[in-house]
Amino acid sequence: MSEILLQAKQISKHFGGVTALDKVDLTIKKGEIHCLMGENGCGKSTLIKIISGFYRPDGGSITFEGKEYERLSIAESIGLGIQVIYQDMSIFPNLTVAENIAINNELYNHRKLVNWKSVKSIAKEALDHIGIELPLQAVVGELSVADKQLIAIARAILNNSKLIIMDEPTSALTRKEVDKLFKVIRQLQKEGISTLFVSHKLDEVFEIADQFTVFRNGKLVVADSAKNINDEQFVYYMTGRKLEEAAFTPEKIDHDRAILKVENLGLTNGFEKISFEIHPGEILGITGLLGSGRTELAKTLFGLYSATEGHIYIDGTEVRIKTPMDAIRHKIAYVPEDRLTEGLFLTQSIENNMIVSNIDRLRTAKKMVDYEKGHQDSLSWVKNLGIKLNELSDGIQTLSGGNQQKVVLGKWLETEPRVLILNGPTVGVDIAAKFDIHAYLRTLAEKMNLAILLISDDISEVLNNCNRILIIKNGRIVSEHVNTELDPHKLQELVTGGKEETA
Amino acid sequence: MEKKKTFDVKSLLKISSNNKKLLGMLILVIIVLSIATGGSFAKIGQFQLIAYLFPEMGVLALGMMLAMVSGGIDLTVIAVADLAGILSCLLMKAIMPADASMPVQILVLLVTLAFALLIGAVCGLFTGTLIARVGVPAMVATLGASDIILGIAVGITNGSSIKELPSILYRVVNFELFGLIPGTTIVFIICAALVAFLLNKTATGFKIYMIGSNATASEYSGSDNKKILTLTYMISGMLSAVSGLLMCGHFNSARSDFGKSYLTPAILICVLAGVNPNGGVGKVSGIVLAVIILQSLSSGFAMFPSISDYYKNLIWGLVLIGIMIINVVTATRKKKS
Amino acid sequence: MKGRNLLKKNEFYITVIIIVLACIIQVISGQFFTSNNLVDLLRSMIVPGMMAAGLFMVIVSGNIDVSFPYTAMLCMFAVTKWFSVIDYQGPVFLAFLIAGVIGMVLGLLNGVLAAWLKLPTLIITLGTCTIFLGITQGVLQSSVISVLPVPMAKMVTTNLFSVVNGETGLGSSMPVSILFLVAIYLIVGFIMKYTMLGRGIYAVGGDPVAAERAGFNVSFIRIFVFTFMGAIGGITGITQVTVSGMCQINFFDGYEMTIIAAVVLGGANIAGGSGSVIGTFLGVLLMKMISNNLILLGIPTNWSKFMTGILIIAGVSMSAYKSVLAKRRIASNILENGHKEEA
Amino acid sequence: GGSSTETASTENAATENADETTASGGGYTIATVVKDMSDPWALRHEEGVKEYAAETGNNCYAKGPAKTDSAEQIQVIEQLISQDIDALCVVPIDPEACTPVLQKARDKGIVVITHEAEGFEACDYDLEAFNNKEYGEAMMDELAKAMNYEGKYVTMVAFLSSVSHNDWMDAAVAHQKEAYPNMELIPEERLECEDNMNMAYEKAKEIIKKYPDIKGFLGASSYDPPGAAKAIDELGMTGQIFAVGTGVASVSGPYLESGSNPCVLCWDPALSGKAMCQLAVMVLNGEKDKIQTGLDLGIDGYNSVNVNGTDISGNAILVINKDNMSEYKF
Ligand SMILES: Nc1ncnc2c1ncn2[C@@H]1O[C@H](COP(=O)(O)OP(=O)(O)OP(=O)(O)O)[C@@H](O)[C@H]1O
Ligand SMILES: Nc1ncnc2c1ncn2[C@@H]1O[C@H](COP(=O)(O)OP(=O)(O)OP(=O)(O)O)[C@@H](O)[C@H]1O
Ligand SMILES: [Mg+2]
Ligand SMILES: [Mg+2]
Repeated sequence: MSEILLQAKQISKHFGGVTALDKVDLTIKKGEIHCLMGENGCGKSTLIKIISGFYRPDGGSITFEGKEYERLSIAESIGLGIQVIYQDMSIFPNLTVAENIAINNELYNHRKLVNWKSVKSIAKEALDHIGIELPLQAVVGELSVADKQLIAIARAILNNSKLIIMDEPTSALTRKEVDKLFKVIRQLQKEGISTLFVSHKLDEVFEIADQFTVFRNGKLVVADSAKNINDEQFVYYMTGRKLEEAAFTPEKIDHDRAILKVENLGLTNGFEKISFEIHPGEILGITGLLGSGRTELAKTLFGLYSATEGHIYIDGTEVRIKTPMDAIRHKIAYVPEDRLTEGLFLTQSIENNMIVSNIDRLRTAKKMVDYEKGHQDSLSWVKNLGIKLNELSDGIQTLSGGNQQKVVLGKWLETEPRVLILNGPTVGVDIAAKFDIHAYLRTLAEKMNLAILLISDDISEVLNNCNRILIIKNGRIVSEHVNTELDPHKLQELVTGGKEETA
Repeated sequence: MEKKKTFDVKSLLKISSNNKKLLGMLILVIIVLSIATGGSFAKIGQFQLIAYLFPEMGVLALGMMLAMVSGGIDLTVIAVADLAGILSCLLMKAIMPADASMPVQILVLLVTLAFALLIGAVCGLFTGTLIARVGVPAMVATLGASDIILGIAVGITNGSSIKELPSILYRVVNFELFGLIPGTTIVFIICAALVAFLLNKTATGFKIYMIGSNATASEYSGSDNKKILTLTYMISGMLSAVSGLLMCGHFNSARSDFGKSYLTPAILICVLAGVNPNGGVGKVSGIVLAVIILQSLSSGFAMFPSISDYYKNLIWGLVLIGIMIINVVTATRKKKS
Repeated sequence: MKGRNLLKKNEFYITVIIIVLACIIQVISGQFFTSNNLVDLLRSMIVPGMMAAGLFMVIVSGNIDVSFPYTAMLCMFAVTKWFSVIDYQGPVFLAFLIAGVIGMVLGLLNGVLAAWLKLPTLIITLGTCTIFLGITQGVLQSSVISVLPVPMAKMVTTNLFSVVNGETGLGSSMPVSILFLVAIYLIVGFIMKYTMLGRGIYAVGGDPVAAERAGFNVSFIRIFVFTFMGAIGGITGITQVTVSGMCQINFFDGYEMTIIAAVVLGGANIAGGSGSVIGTFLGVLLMKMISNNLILLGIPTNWSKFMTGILIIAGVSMSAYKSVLAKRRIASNILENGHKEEA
Repeated sequence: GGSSTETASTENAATENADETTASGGGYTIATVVKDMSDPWALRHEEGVKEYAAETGNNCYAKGPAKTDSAEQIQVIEQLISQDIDALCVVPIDPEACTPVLQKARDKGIVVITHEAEGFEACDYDLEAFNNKEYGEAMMDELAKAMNYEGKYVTMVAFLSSVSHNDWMDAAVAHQKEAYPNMELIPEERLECEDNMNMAYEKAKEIIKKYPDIKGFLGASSYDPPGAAKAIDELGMTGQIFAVGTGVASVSGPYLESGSNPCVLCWDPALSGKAMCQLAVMVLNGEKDKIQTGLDLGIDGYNSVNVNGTDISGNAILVINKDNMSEYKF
C-alpha cells in the first residue's frame, strides 16, 4: 500500500497572466483513493490535464512508477495506464455505447482496423465489470447524462489502468448511482488501482477517500489522511473562512395565495398528473432520481416543452405557456441545468450575459436599448450577488463556475421574476459560492416574496433550503414532505425508494 | 442626458483593434498603389470611381454579415438581388406614366423601392423559415433557396433583360452630391447606418449577436430565436434587394445574371472585416473599411494592363487566407503575452 | 425491432423517394427503365459520385470543402497540358497518379490550414479555391484543351460494355472509369467502417475535444480528410477528361454546391459526426436523377433551375424537420420506465 | 501528338502576318474588353489585338472578367475609362447593361467600338463579323441541308440570357418557319447549356430519349454542336441525327470527322479584334468620312464592309466542314 505510484512535484502552469498552478505537489500511492479538493478555479482540472498530457506544465516534474518526466504527452500518459474521466465526460454523442466504451482500448492497442465483435465484447465486459446494463447499440447522444457518465467510467477502467482520474464524476449522478460508482472504485482499489477523485461534495469525500489534497488559488494548502480531519476543518481549508448553513424555515408564508399552481399537468412520455402549488416566500424542493422527469417538468413550466394535459395557474388565473417568452411574460424564470450550453454565451462579455433576458425591457421610448441602464443594473447585481470579476466587459469565460452561475442567476433576477425555477443550481459550484447562492435564494423568498422551485439531487441542498419537498419518481409525484420532519437519511431513502442496497 | 452624450462620443472614437488593422491596411494599399501607378491612383477621379462602385458589393456584404453574425450564412444574396431587381423594374415600367413630372417620378421610384424591399423580405422570409423553423442548416438552405429564387428570375424573364427603364432610377444612382459624392455611396451610407443602428441600438440586434454566440442559451434566455433569425434573413434579403436596384440603376436594365461573381468577394469582405464566421461577432465599421480596401485593390489592379483578371482571383484568395493567418497568429501571440 | 430500425434510417427514405421518382419518370416518359438510360444514369454519376465520396468524409469529420471542383480543374489542366507538351505515350495510369498526387498536395494545403487556423472550413476552402482558380487561369493559362494526349484519348473510347435498347435503337456504353467509382466507394466504405482512422473521423465530427482526449490525432485526421478529398479531386479531374474527351474550364462549375446538396440529401449531418457511404451514393443517385430527367419530366427549360432548387430543398427539409421533431420529443419514455420497474 | 487549342492558335497567328495597312499616328492607347478571359474565344480575340499593336505601334491590350459576368465586365470598363485611354473596343456580355457605362465613356471623349451587339447605340460604331440575321439563317440553312429539310429539331444557347445567341436562334427559327415547312421545332424549343460541353452532351442525350425521332440540334455556343454530337455518337445515332451551329475546328474536329457534326459556322475573333482596333484608329484619326459601305479594313472578311449608320458588318462567316477543317487552326 505504501508504494508511491505518482508524484507531481512543484508543478506550475500559467495561462496568460493567470497563474493556475503555483508549485503544487501531489502524491498518490498504489491502490489509494485520493481526493483532490478546492474551490472553483483553484487549479484542479488544470493539474489533471497536465497529468493526462493535455497541457504542458511551465515547471516541475511528474514521477510515475519511479520514472521522472518533464512532461507527458496524451499518448504517453495513456500508455502509462493513466485514464481520465473529464468533467464534461468527453463522450462521442454520435457513436454507439459499445464504441464509446471500447474506442480508447482500440486506440491504446494501436489497432488500425476495427473488429466489431471485439468492440462489443469489450464493451459488454466493461459494463459487466461495474455491474450496469445499457443497450450496446444505442447512440449515446440519446441517453441521459447519468448513462453517459457511466459509459465514461466503464471506458476508463479498461486498459489495465493503474490510475483513474475522475474530475467531478458524481456531479450528474444520483445517490444510487454514486453508491454504484463507489462500489466500483473500491473494487478497483482491491485490484490495486489508484483513483484520483475530484469532488465538491464533502460527504462523498469522507465516505470514499483515504487521502486528500486541498488547493486554494493554485497553491497547495494541505495534504493529509482523510481520517485526520472533520467537516469544519475541511471547509476552512478550502475557503479560508467558516461557513455554516441552517435549515430554511420561513415565517410568513401566505398560504391562501398561490403564485404558481399546477393541476394534473402531463407531458407525453415525460410525466403525468403533476399537481402542486407554491406560495410567495416559499422554496419548494423537487427531488428524485435522475431521469425521473424533474427536468422535463421544469422545462414544461418554462415553455420549452408544451404540456399535453393539465393546467397552470399564475395568481389564480389559468395561463398557457408554450414558449419561454410566454413564461417570461408571466414572470417565470429558469436557471437551467447545463450552464455552459443552456445558460451562457461563452464568446460574449459578462455584461451581455447579464442583460440578455432583460433586453426587451431596456428599451427606451424610442425603441433603442439603453445599454447604460443595463450596465448600471448589471453592476448592482455584481454587488448584490458578490460576483468576483475585474470588468463587466471581460469575457464570461474568465469567471469560475460559481461566479458564472451567479451571473446566470443575476440575469434572471434582473427580469423581476415572481416564480424562480432552478435546476441543479450548484452543480459543480464550490462550497463558498454554493453558500452564497443558497443565502441569496433565502433572501429572495423571505424579503422579495418570490416563489422558488428548487430542483436538485443534492440531498442536503434540498433539505436545508426548501421548506417543502416533493419526491418525484417515474414522472409522478409520490409524496410531499415538510423539511422539518425529514433528515438526510430519511430523504435519501424516500428518493431511492425505501429499500436501499447497501454499498 | 449630458453624460450619455459623452458616452456615445467616446464609443465612437474608440477604434477596435481589428478596425485599426483595417485602417492601416487601407492606408498601405493606397500608398502602395499610388507609388506603383506613378501617382495616377491618387487622383480624385479614382476615389470617386471607387466610391461609385463599392456600394453594390458593400450592401450585399452587409446582408451577408447579418447572416454570419447570427451564426449562419446567406448564399442567396445575389439571387435575391437579381429577382428583386427584375420584379421591381417590371413594376416600375408598368406604373410609370409617360411624361411624368419629377415628383411623380420620384413617387414611382419610392414605390419601386418599397416593392423591391418587399420582394427581398419575402425571399428572406422563405430562407429564414427554412433555417429557423424547418431546421435546415443555413448553408444548405440558402444554397437550395438560391437556386429557387434565381430559378424564378430566369423563369419569368426567360433570361432576357428588362430594358428601357424609366430614367429616374439611373439618374438617382448616378447622381453626384455636390458633384462629388456618388448616389450609390449615399445609398450605402444609409444602409450601413441602418444596419449599425439595428445591431448596436436595438434589442433585435443584441439578440442577433446572442443567437450567433449560443442559440440554445438564447432560447433559454427568452428570445424568440425563430422570429429573430427569420427577421435577420429578411433584412439580409432587403439589403440584397437594395443592391439589386443599385445594379439596375448602374446598368440601366435588369437581368437574372447580374453580379453572379460577387458572392465570394462578399464573404471575403465579411472575413476581412473581422466578422466571426462562427457567429456572434462582427461590426458594420469593419465592413465599410473592408469593402473599400477590396474595391481599391480591384481598381488598382485594373490600372496595370499586364495584370490579368485571373490574378485578381489569386490575390483575393491569398488575401483571405492571409488575413485568417494573421488573425490567428496575432490571437495566439496575444494569449502568450 | 429490426423493422423499427429500418424506418429510422435515412437510407430507407431516400430509397423510397428514388423508387417513387423512377416510377414517375417511367410513367411520364416510358424511358426510365431502359437499359441505355440506366447505363447513362450510372455513367453520369461517375464524376459527381467520386467527389461525393470524398466530400462525405470531409463532412463527417465536421468540416466542409468547396475547393474540390477547383482542385479537379487544376489537376485536369496541369496533367493534360504537361502530357501534351511532352507528347506522353506511356500508360494512362500515370495521368491519374500524377493528378492524384497534385490533388493531394492541394488537399494537404487545405488540411494544414484547417488544422492550424481552426476556422470554419467553408471560409478557408473558399479562399483556397479562388487561389486554385487563379493558378489554373493565370499561371497555367488554361481554358480549353480539345486534343488530348494519346493515352488519354484512347481511354475515352475504351468501354467496359455497351448496351443497345432494341426498341429505340439507342445505345449507351459504360466507361472503364466506373471501376474507379466502385473502388472509391469500397475504399471509403472500408475506411469509415472498419478502420480506426474512419472511426476517428466520426469521433472528431462528433466531438473534437473528446477525440483529442481519447488519443486520436485530431490534426492528422483533419489533414487526412482534406488530403484524401484532394486526391479524389485530382483523380476525378482526369476521369472527367477521359469521359468527355476534352478539358473545359467550366466543367465543374457549381459542383461544390450540387455535391454538398447530394451528400446532405444522402443523410450526412452537415455539422459532422453522422452519415453513411451508402446514403451518400443514394444521394448522388437522387441528385442525378433529378437533374438529368427534367426534360423527360417535361419541365420547361427556363424553369429547370427552379425545379432543381425545389427538389433539393424538399429533400433536405424532410430530414431536417424530422430531427427538429425528434428534439421536441422526449427520447426515453420516463413513464414507461416506471411501469416496467413496478411490474 | 497532342496539341491544345492555344498552341494551335499561336501557330495560326504566326502564319498570318499578312498585308496590313499600317495606321498612321501609332500613339493611341486602345483597350479591348472581352466577355470572359477564360474562354479561348476571348484569348483568340486578344491575340488579334496584340498582333495589331505589334504591327502598328499603338498601345493595344485586352482585359476582361475571369468569368462571364456582366457586372464584372462593367466594373472593368468603368475602371478603364477612369484611366487615360483613347479608344475602347468592347464585346459586351449584356449590351443593354453596358449602355450607361459606354455612354459615359463617349461623354469623356473616348472612342467606343462594339462587337457582337448589333444595333447598339452607345458607340461610335458597332462592328459585326456578319449580320446576325444572316448568320442565324446561314446556320439554319446548313442544319436543314443536313436534315434533308425535314424532321424535328431543337435550338441550344449558352445562357437563356445571352443576347446574340438568342438573336441568332430567333432568326434561324423564323427562317425555318418560312423556308423549311417540313421541319419542326420541338416544344422544349431552347436548351441552356452554359457554354459547357458536358452539359450540352447530357441535355442532348435526354432530348434524344424523349424524342427518338429528333433529327437536328442547332447550337449557338461553340460547345453546343460538339456536345450534342458526342451524345449522338454515343447513343449510336450517327448519320441519323445532326448537330450544326457555331463551332471551331479544334473542338468540333472529331465530330466533323464522324459526321454527327456535318459542319460548324464561325468567324475568327482575332480578325474581328484587329478590325475593331483598326476602326477605332480611323475614328481617332478623324477619318470618319471614309467609313462607308465598301470600305476595306485590310483584314480578311472585312475587305468590303457594309455600313448602315453606325452598324458595320463584314462578311466573315466561316463554314467549316470535314473537308476544309485543316485550314482553320483555332
Ligand atoms: N484554458 C485556459 N485558459 C486560460 N485560463 C485557464 C484555462 N484553464 C484554466 N484556466 C485558469 O486556471 C485556473 C484554474 O482552473 P481549473 O480549471 O484548473 O480549476 P478547477 O479547480 O478545476 O475548478 P472547478 O472546480 O471549477 O472545476 C482558473 O482560475 C482559470 O482562470
Ligand atoms: N478557455 C478558457 N479561458 C479562460 N478561462 C477558462 C477557460 N476554460 C476554463 N476557464 C476557467 O477555468 C475555471 C474552471 O473551469 P472548468 O471548465 O474546469 O470548470 P467550471 O466551469 O468551473 O465547471 P464546474 O462548475 O463544473 O466546476 C473557470 O474559472 C473558468 O473560467
Ligand atoms: Mg475543474
Ligand atoms: Mg468545476
